[in-house]
This record gives sequence, structure tokens and C-alpha cells, in this order.
Amino acid sequence: MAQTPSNAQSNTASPDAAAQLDIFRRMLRVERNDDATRAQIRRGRITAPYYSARGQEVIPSTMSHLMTDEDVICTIYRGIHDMVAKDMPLRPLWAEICGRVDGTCKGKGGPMHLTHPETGVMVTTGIVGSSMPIANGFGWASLLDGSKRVTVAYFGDGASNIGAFHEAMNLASVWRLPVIFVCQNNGFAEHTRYENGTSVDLISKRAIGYGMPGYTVDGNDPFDMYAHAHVAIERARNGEGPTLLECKTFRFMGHVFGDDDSYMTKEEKAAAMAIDPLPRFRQKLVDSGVATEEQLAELQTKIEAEVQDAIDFAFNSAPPPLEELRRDVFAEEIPA
Amino acid sequence: MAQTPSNAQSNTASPDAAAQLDIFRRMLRVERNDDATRAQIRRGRITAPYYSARGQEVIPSTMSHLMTDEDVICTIYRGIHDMVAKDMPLRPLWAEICGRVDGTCKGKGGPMHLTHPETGVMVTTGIVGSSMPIANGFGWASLLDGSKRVTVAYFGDGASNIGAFHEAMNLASVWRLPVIFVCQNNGFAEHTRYENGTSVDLISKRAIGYGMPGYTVDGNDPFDMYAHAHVAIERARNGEGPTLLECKTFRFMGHVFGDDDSYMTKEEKAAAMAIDPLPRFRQKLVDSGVATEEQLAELQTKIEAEVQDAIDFAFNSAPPPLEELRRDVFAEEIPA
Amino acid sequence: MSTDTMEMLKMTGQQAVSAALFEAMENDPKVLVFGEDVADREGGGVMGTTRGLSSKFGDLRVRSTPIAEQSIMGAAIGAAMAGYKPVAEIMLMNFITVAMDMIVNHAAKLRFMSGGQSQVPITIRTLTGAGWQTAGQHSDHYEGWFAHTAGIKVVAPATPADYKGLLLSAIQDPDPVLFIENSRTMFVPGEIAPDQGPIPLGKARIAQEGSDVTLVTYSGMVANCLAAATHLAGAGISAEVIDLRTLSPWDKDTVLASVEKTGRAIVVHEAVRHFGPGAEIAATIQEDLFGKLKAPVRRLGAPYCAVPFAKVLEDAFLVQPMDIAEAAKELRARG
Amino acid sequence: MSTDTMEMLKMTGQQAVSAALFEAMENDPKVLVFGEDVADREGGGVMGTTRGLSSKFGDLRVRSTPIAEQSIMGAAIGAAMAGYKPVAEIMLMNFITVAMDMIVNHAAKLRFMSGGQSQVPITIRTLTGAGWQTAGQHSDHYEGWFAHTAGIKVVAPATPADYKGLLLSAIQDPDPVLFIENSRTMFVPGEIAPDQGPIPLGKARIAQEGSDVTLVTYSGMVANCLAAATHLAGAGISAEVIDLRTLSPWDKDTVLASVEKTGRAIVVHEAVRHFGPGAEIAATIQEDLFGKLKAPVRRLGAPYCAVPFAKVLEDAFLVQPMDIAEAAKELRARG
Ligand SMILES: Cc1ncc(C[n+]2csc(CCOP(=O)(O)OP(=O)(O)O)c2C)c(N)n1
Ligand SMILES: Cc1ncc(C[n+]2csc(CCOP(=O)(O)OP(=O)(O)O)c2C)c(N)n1
Ligand SMILES: [Mg+2]
Ligand SMILES: [Mg+2]
Repeated sequence: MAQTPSNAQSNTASPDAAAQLDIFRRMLRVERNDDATRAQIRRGRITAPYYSARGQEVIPSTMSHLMTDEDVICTIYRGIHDMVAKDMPLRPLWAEICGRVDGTCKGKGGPMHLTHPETGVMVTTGIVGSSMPIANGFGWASLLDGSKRVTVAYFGDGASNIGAFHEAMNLASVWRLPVIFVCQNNGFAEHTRYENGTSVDLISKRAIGYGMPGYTVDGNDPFDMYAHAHVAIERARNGEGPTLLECKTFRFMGHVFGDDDSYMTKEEKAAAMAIDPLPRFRQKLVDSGVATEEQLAELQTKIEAEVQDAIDFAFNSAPPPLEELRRDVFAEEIPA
Repeated sequence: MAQTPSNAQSNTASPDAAAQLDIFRRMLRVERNDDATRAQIRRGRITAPYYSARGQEVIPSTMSHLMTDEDVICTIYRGIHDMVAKDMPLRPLWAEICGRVDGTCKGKGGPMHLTHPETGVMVTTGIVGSSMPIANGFGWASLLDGSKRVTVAYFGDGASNIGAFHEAMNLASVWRLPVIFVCQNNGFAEHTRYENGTSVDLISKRAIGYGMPGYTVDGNDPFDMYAHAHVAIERARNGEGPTLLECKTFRFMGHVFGDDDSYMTKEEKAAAMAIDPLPRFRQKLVDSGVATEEQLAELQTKIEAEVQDAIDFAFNSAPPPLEELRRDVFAEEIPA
Repeated sequence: MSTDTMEMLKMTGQQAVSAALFEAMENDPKVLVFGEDVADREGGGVMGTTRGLSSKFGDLRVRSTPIAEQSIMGAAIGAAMAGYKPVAEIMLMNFITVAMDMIVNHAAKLRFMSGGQSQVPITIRTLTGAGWQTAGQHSDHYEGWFAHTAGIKVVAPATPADYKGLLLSAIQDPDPVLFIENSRTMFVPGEIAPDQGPIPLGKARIAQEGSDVTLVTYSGMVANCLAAATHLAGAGISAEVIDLRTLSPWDKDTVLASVEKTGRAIVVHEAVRHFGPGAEIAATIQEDLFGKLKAPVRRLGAPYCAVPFAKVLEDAFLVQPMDIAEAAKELRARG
Repeated sequence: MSTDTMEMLKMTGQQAVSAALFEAMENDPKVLVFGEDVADREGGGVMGTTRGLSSKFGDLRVRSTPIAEQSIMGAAIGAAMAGYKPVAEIMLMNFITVAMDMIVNHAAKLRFMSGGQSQVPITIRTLTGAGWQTAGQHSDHYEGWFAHTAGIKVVAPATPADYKGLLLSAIQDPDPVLFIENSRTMFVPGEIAPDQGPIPLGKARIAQEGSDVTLVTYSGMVANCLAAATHLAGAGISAEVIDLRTLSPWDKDTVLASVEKTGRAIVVHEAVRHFGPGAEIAATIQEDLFGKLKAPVRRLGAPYCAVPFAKVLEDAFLVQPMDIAEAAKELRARG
């Protein structure tokens, strides 16, 4: 795909075999975890709203492969794939989704506010657009620290129409911040089709208005993602400033668990699912000799065990005590 | 000037003699009124903050010349020139600035919130960026009414960096609203130089991100202004949607009355004032035979008399009664 | 046929809102409905509340918007000033935080700042309420902010009849109205007359008569107060439940008359108690009925924290019927 | 040399704020200052409050921003979570309306929602206050909104010493603090010790002792209360003036002790009275001191309207010393 607006150069870096395998590992971890989450919801064991990112695995898996452990992300309600791809441990993730005291946020944040600084998951927001201005703060801190840390802000196509997007893009550019704005363009904002809310054919064109490079990338293709993510990360790391990556993809499960998809045609959904990036990439790995069927099956078994372990851990964890309402409001506990 | 980004066509309409004279009349009315306002402030007779637009006369004078009486504007704290150019009567304007009961807002709004629906001055806001989203509502109303009414949203270069700008531009484009976004780019946002707050060399380039035509215009040249304003207004009137006009200009009096200009060099200010659009255009009118010296002197006398009459009227008007605190909060008066 | 003799319908608050929107759009061509996903192309709203409107009234009067609450409110304000009556939806109350300038600095002030020349007859519909584990950014009750803002009315119904009647009034009101839908109670069916008409803003409703203590409340907490009243009745305490319906301006007369009668008052809301809207009501009662109260005015609201995710915490966050009943017993015990 | 024996300096609140910023940046390399026009290239702030900081501490720690309050607050939050202590300036309080999401949904909640993993030690400095004829969109007091928001502290000093001492504490506080500067009083000189250090948040100051009535206030209205107290002294009424200094959390102990002593209380603020912050204080006093009050708790605040432009209206909008004195006399007359 890689439609590039006029201000962008072409990008050619390509993942080697190990990189491909690592990207696939992350994708599979995301997908297996998502599958298990939906299964638990169907069984009535999880009651929270769930925004599946099934279909969008390539984007954070490729980004995360290229990020170091110091690099951080700011993400959104539809962001569990971003966290799992960033290798956030599954036990505290599941415990959080189940509202348990061993959750990464002690059960107080839930799936929309998962946080795990150790793996660089700094903010998860439920407010459309709000990941971006906050990401700039981490970018500024990198400059102040004199560190090479890169910050990735994830957001959706619909979010590109809200004020926070604009303000964040402009500030990042004026201040040359090491931030990468990764728009996961799945073609819909809740029930609204891209073109009914967004005034430009390519979101990447908006980068022109910020004097920033912008690329439209096939977000379902790890090679195209890799090439562009590589350029963006290098740019940020070298102090050359921010980049906007518009990564085209599709969400297979609608906006929120239970969504009836009435606002899209069966055909377009079927067409999107027919090119499901996960089996496609898996096949490619086997065909190109990067991995054997056995290797991949083993990987899958390992991941499934990790997921099952996390589920068991979560459901064995206790609900948080009521005192938690008085804790973490401020650093100092609120007296009873 | 007319640097046009890639998505814009070239514009060639030109004002005839009558049009030139009318534009000049509006400019002179703006300038004489501004001069008188500053004189009254210096004499201590007006205490409100005043944001002079001296130097920016061409922009609203040309726009207003091309607007009909039905067309409306939404403007900002630095917007008295926009109103005077729109032929708002000076008596209620002055009474308002002086906080008198005969003011257009009964003395309750003051210079930052002047309103005069009869001449199409619908909103004056003191919040940077806020003229634009409201202008869209008037644009929507034109579509609903099936009318040809055009709405102009005035704002500054600094305002192009705030979220409201972005949201308004996007909505106007998606809905094809008959709104013209007129950015009066005077090179500064309070004390901040354009390039220190704005990430793109031409604000008109931002139009690309909204699938909207955008032009950078010499806002001090009535001919360049006319050509582009004409296209934008025709476009809006014909139901073809919004346009962004970036009009380059300079504010001669700093941000607010009393500003010491320490953030700019003496040279750049002198250079800008050396090409003061008012005497330049005046000279051109005479040189090209559009008007004689006598005609223009007579025009000036007439305008000065109008201004003086307004000043006298204002200072003879009473302050508003205290009951006004309970009126106009809601349609129904608040009981004492 | 008068309302009394007509057979009552069963309807949820959501259906009542939908009915009001249909009726208002039908009766007044100036009424507009817009917001994220509200048109039928987008399924008529994420909750389906506006379903059918765009098909009936056309895409120009019923419009889905981009995700851009400032521009939603701005368009509402401009269209209102141009003579329309826009009903703008902010999907959830927390999202109103990105549109505060438009509402507070503009919608609420333009009539005053223009000396009466401008009017902004908009209705802002928004949904909120804890209880669905949507956590810290999807369930807040911020009505206190708007009650404190001069120039905007705040309406928060509790019954299907009120959802319809108050929304009809809000839409026709010449000034901005914030119309708050509560997510716990809005989908619960209740009785409503088939011809339910406008119900005046600013008038409270005595949801239950009583003589020992007055529970002053609104929105989702009316249900909890009624449950508490039932419990209290069993304990020999007669509670009067006042559903304010409109928080600003609130019906001081009805509240003061009731508290003068009972001598005891508890103000109950879902919003955080600290500097919450209940404080205004408590402060007014003590001022106007000084010396006539048998006990101090109590306030119950959410604790000072964000809405928590875990169900057990969320339940503790919300004022429960037993919290109210206990407070009433305590007051009764004091005098 | 201790403070007592040191010669006091004369300084305005603005100079005190400037001094605190210099000291905080000097002592802690993690402190950052940013906002519109704050760097010296832009004149060190429109009011000059931050003048000299960028020249001394460099352009990376002291930064002018575009006009984009959401992105100002966002950058503050991110930098704070990354270990810095940003002091972000929102030029005037009305402009905070475009940054409410960042402050309310994020800064105030991130510690809680993350179960204590995140911390957001930011200070938001902002200026406001009527009296300069800047009218409806440049002089509002919205502190009530933030007092009602769990997870953010609200500080509003009234003297140069407090401007410095409280700002030093706000900057070092591990949580978000809204620091409100009042435009009528901030440029008035007053006494301050040359080595004025941090003053703890949440502790009120008895600005004047008295025995007949307690005036509870903060920010710009401290001056008006002191003027009222002087007038009242002439009329034989001894007023105690409590300057809260921190509105949230407010110093309940000091207020209750005073009102228990005087038996009468008036809460005074510049914000609109209706659903204003004074209600919380009044409601608390009546609850905790029920039966011990000689008169109802009174509240004085701005009328229910936008800040008007005309001087005569603006004067009437603001609570004046004589309004306070009259209210005190009335209370005294009641019992
Ligand atoms: C400010 C704000 N407005 C509205 C919403 C409700 N909402 C939640 S997700 C969503 C759609 C976002 O679409 P997009 O940015 O494309 O992300 P996606 O969900 O497709 O990943 C909306 C409107 C919100 N969370 N925040
Ligand atoms: C939201 C908001 N932030 C800050 C301000 C303070 N302010 C008033 S004018 C101004 C500069 C605006 O610059 P620009 O848009 O270029 O317009 P100009 O004044 O140059 O005409 C600023 C920052 C404001 N009024 N509103
Ligand atoms: Mg999307
Ligand atoms: Mg400017």
C-alpha cells in the first residue's frame, strides 16, 4: 500500500527472519489473548465492556518489535493489543480485567485504564484523542533526560478529528519531540464510516499541516509496517522529531463486544476477514522457511498456556478491599 | 503574494472602481475609528482592554464589500475592525465600549463581546479559536433554510493551533458548509512569533488535511484579497463548501493597548509600517484615477464626523441600571 | 379523553426520550437532532435512542457528527442563534469535558453578554451513571459544575414520564438546558400516559409523601431513595421523597415546605459529595429554616475518588438504599 | 537568623510567585515552567511573572507554548509521569475550559485509575478575578469545579507570603494542584520574609482574630473581609477572618473551632454563589455545629450571571466590604 503524501520519503527497511518471527509471536499472543477474553465474556465471567482489536495485531506487534524496553506507549480503550504486543505480563492484565486486587491497577482502573510502567504501558485512556497530548509530555521528558527514549501514541481514525489530535501534532512538531503518532485506521469510529466523519482521504495528509512526515501504511502487512515504523523510530531517536503513521486495518469484532455491525455490509466485513493478517502472515512464515509448522504450533501452545495461567491467576485473586476507595486518590491515603 | 498550496486553483476576479472605493471607505472607517478609540484611551476616558487591529484593515473591508447584508460574521476580541468594516453603526458600538446602557449589549458585553445581529455581527468571542465552531452552526442553518447566506469566521494565526480550529475545519468540510475561515495572520500570537507556535510555513496548507481549498493571500493588498475572497464566497454561495483564507498582515499596535513590543525588533515593525496598506491604497486610488484627493478628503471628513458623533453619543449615555445583572441571564428575568 | 382516564403505557426512559424527540421534531420544524452516530446510517445511536429520526426527518435535520464535541456544541450554538432548536447529544457526560468552553463561555453567556440580542435555545442530552463497570472516565456526574454556571439549566429526570415531559420542555425552552440521562435507571420500564405532554422545568415532584424526614434527590438516586423509604416504613419512619427533576434552578419552595413539615432533611446524589450540588441545597435549608430543624441537614454522595472499576468498589462508591435508611434513622434518633 | 528577627521585605504577590519559581527551579532540576509566552523571548509572560526564568534555566526547562491548552496540560501530565514537576500556566482561568478533559479525566484520576502506579505532580498556575472590565470570558472563578473533582488540590493565596509559600509547597506536592492567582490582589505589595519557605497545603490562616462572627474566605475576597472587619470593629462587632488558603482540602478544624467560638459564620467568595464552593463550607458547619450556632450560616458570592463589563455592574457583581459588614450585622441582630 504505502500511499505517501507529497512530503514523505520512501522507506525500505525490511524485517529479517528473527524479526518476522518476533513480530508473529507478538501477533499470536495478542490474538490468543483476545480470543480467550471473548470466550470468558461469553461465559459471563467478565462483565466489563470489551473493545476487541482482532484484526489489528500487526500494528503494535511491529511497533513493539522495534521499540526498546525503555520506549513507552500511550494507548486507548481499544489498546489491549498494544499492551500485549509490548509484552505486558498477562497475569496482572487479566486480574485487572477481572477487577481483582492483583490487577496491575488493583482492580481500580479496569480494561480501559490498564497501566504497567515496567513494560512501558504508561497511560490507557477512554477519552478519544487524549493519548496524544500526554505522549508529548513523555517526549519532552526524553529531551530533558537527554535519553533516546521514544514514545508511541496510539489512537484511531475517528480520533484524528478531535482537537487534541491537532494540538498534540502541532506541539510535537514545533518542539521536535521524539513521539510517533500511530493512527490505527480501522475504517470506523464506533458506527461511523471513515468518510462520514473525516474530511480527507488519507489521514497522513494532515501531517503536511504540521510540517511533519506522514505515511499511509498497510497496517495488516508486517513488511510495510516495519519499513515505515523503522523510519519513524529512527527519526525520533535521532532527534529529528515526530512522525505520523496512518496504519490501515480493520476491526473484525465491531466497536464493542456485542456490537451487531448493522452499520456495515456483510460483504465488506467478509472481505476484510478474508485477508485476516494473522493466518496470512503465519502462512508466509512457513512458505518462506522462516519457521516450521511445528515451531509455530509449539509457540502457540506456549502462548495458550501463558494465557490460561493468567486466567487462572486472575480468577483466584480477591476483589480489592473497600479501603482502596481512599487510596491512590492522593499519595497520602484519605482518612476514613 | 498568493502562495497557493497544491490543492488550490488560481483566482483572478478584480475589484472595479466602485468596489475599490467601497473597500477603501470601509478601511478608512476602520482606521479612523481605531485612531479615535486609542485617543480616548490615552485620555483615560475608556478603561477596557483594547486590541487594536491597525494595519489589518484590508481583510475585513474586502470581505465585507463582497458580503451581502444577510451574510454574517463570527469574530474575536481583535475584531472591531471586522465589525466596522461590516458597517456596524458606531453609536451603539461606542456606547458599548464605554459600558453604557445604549451600547449594543447594554454595556454588559463590552468590546470583547460586541454583537449586532442587524449588521450580521453575530458573535464576538474572547476565547482563542471559538469563533470557528460557532460559525459552522450558522452555516448549517443556511443549508436548513435553503438560503444563500454565507458565514465568515475570523481568527488569528495563533488560533490555528488550537483544537477548535481543527474540529471546525473538519466538520465544515464533511458537511460542506457555506463558511469561510479567514485567518488574519499578523505574524504574532500575543508575544509569540508565528514560527515559534506554528509548525507549518503556511497555514493555508492545513486546508489540505481537510480536503478544503486553502489560499495564502496578501492581506494588505485589496486586489489579492478580492480575488481570493471572491472565489471563496462564490464557492460557499454555490453550495460547494468551505474555504480557508490565510491573509498575511501585521498589527501595528502590538497585542493590547500599552504593549511594549519588546518581543519584536524595531526593524521588522518599521518595515511593516512602511508598507501601511491604508496610505498605500489611498495613493493607488488617486494615482489610478479611481478617486480624487477631494473626494477622499470629503469621505474622511464624513467618517470623522460619524466617529465624533458616536463618541458624543456614547459619553452622554447612562451606565446600565443594576437590574441588568438579573436580565438576559435567561429569557425570563431573574427575580430580585 | 383526559390523562387520568387513559390507559397508561409501559415504557423505559429511553423510549420516552425517543418519543419526545419524535414529537418535538414533528411539531416544530426548527428542532434538530445531532451528535455522534445518531443517524440511522450509523444505527440511530450507540444505544439506539435516536433510531428512526433521520429516516423520518431527513439527513439535514438529524445528523451524525465526527468525534469532535467542541464542534458539536459550536454548531448547536450557531444554529440556535440562527433560529433553530438543536438537541445535541454528548454521548457520555465525561466527554463534555472537551466542550466546556463552548458550553460555559458561550452557550450559557451569549444572551447576557449580548444584552439579550442573542439566544441559545439548545438542549444538550447526555448519559452517565456508575453501575456498568465503565470505570473512571465513563460514569461521572458533573451536574454540579453546570448548576454553578449562570445561564444554563440542568434537568435530570428519574421516570419515563419525566424523561418525556421534561425533554419536551427543555427543547422548547428559550435557553440552554443540560438534560442528563442516568444509565442505571433509563432503561427501566415505568408508567407513562400515552399523551404525556411537557412538564415544566424547575418544579419538583413529590415521589412519595412522608412526615418524618425529607429525602431530596434527583436522577438515578430517586430509585435508591424510594427503596430506602420502603425500608424505613418498615422501621416506622415515614420518609418523604422529593425528586427535584430540575437541579438548576431547583424548586426551593417545595423542598422548604417539606422540610418545614418533617424537620429533617437528607440530600442524596450520585455525584461526589465533596463540594457537590447537595451542598447548595443543604446550605439553603439551614439558612431558611434555621431554628426549625430537628437535626442537621445530611448529605450523601459518592466518596472523594474516581469511579472505580471493580464491581465491589463500584457498589461501595454508589450511595445505596441502606446508607440512606441508616442516615435517616440516625437523624430520627437525634431529635 | 530566624524569620522573626529578619527584616521583612515588601513584595507583590506576583513578585512572590516569581521568587518561588526561581527558588523551586534552582533547588530541584526536575521543576519545569511552561505556558503561553512564559519564556524571555516572549517577554517572560504577558504579565512578566515568569520573566528571567528561561534565561537562567534554559529553553528546555522553561518553554513558551502554542495557544493550545489541551496540549499544555497533556505535556504537563506526561512529563510529570516521567518524573518531572511541571508548573504549567493557563494564562487566565476561563481558558481552562478547553483543557478540562486533561485535568479532570487524566491529571486528577491517573494515580487512582492506575492503582497508585502513576503520579502526576503538576502545578497549574492560573490568574483570574473581576475588577479590570475584562467581562464575561476573562474573569471567572471556577475553583468550585475543581474542589468537586477528586484527586486535585485547589490553592488560592491572598498574601505575598502565601503566594510564595504555597506555591513552593504546590510544586513539591506529589499530586496535581490548581494554584489560583487573583488579579485584583496579586499586584498589591505586602510583607514577606526574605527567606519565606514552603507553607503547608490544607492549613488555613487566621487573618484576624475576633469573637462575634467568623468570616470564612480565600483569594481576592480576603481583602474585602478584612475591610469589612475593620468597619465592623467600628460598629462594635468583632469579626474573625479565616483565610482558607487551600480550598480543597479545606481546613475544617480551624473553621469549626472558630465558628464554635463565635457562633456565627459567613462564607465569602468571588465565585457565583449559586452551587458555589461556599455551600460546602456552610453545609459542613451546620452539620457539625448543629445546635451550637446563634444564627444560620450565610453565604456571599457573585450573583447568578456572567461577569458584566460596565464598571458599575462589575462593582455590583463583586461582593463588597459593606455587603459583608451588613450580613454580619444582620446575623448579630438575629441572636
Ligand atoms: C471525547 C470522546 N468522545 C466520544 C467518545 C465515545 N467513543 C468511544 S470510542 C469512539 C470511536 C473512536 O473511533 P476511532 O478513533 O476510530 O477508534 P476505534 O474505536 O475505531 O479504535 C467514540 C466516539 C469518547 N470515548 N471520547
Ligand atoms: C483559549 C485561549 N487561550 C489563551 C488566550 C489568551 N490570548 C488572547 S489573544 C491571544 C493570542 C492570539 O493570537 P492570534 O490568534 O494570532 O490572534 P491576534 O491576537 O494576533 O489577532 C492569546 C494567547 C485566549 N484568549 N484563549
Ligand atoms: Mg476506528
Ligand atoms: Mg496573530
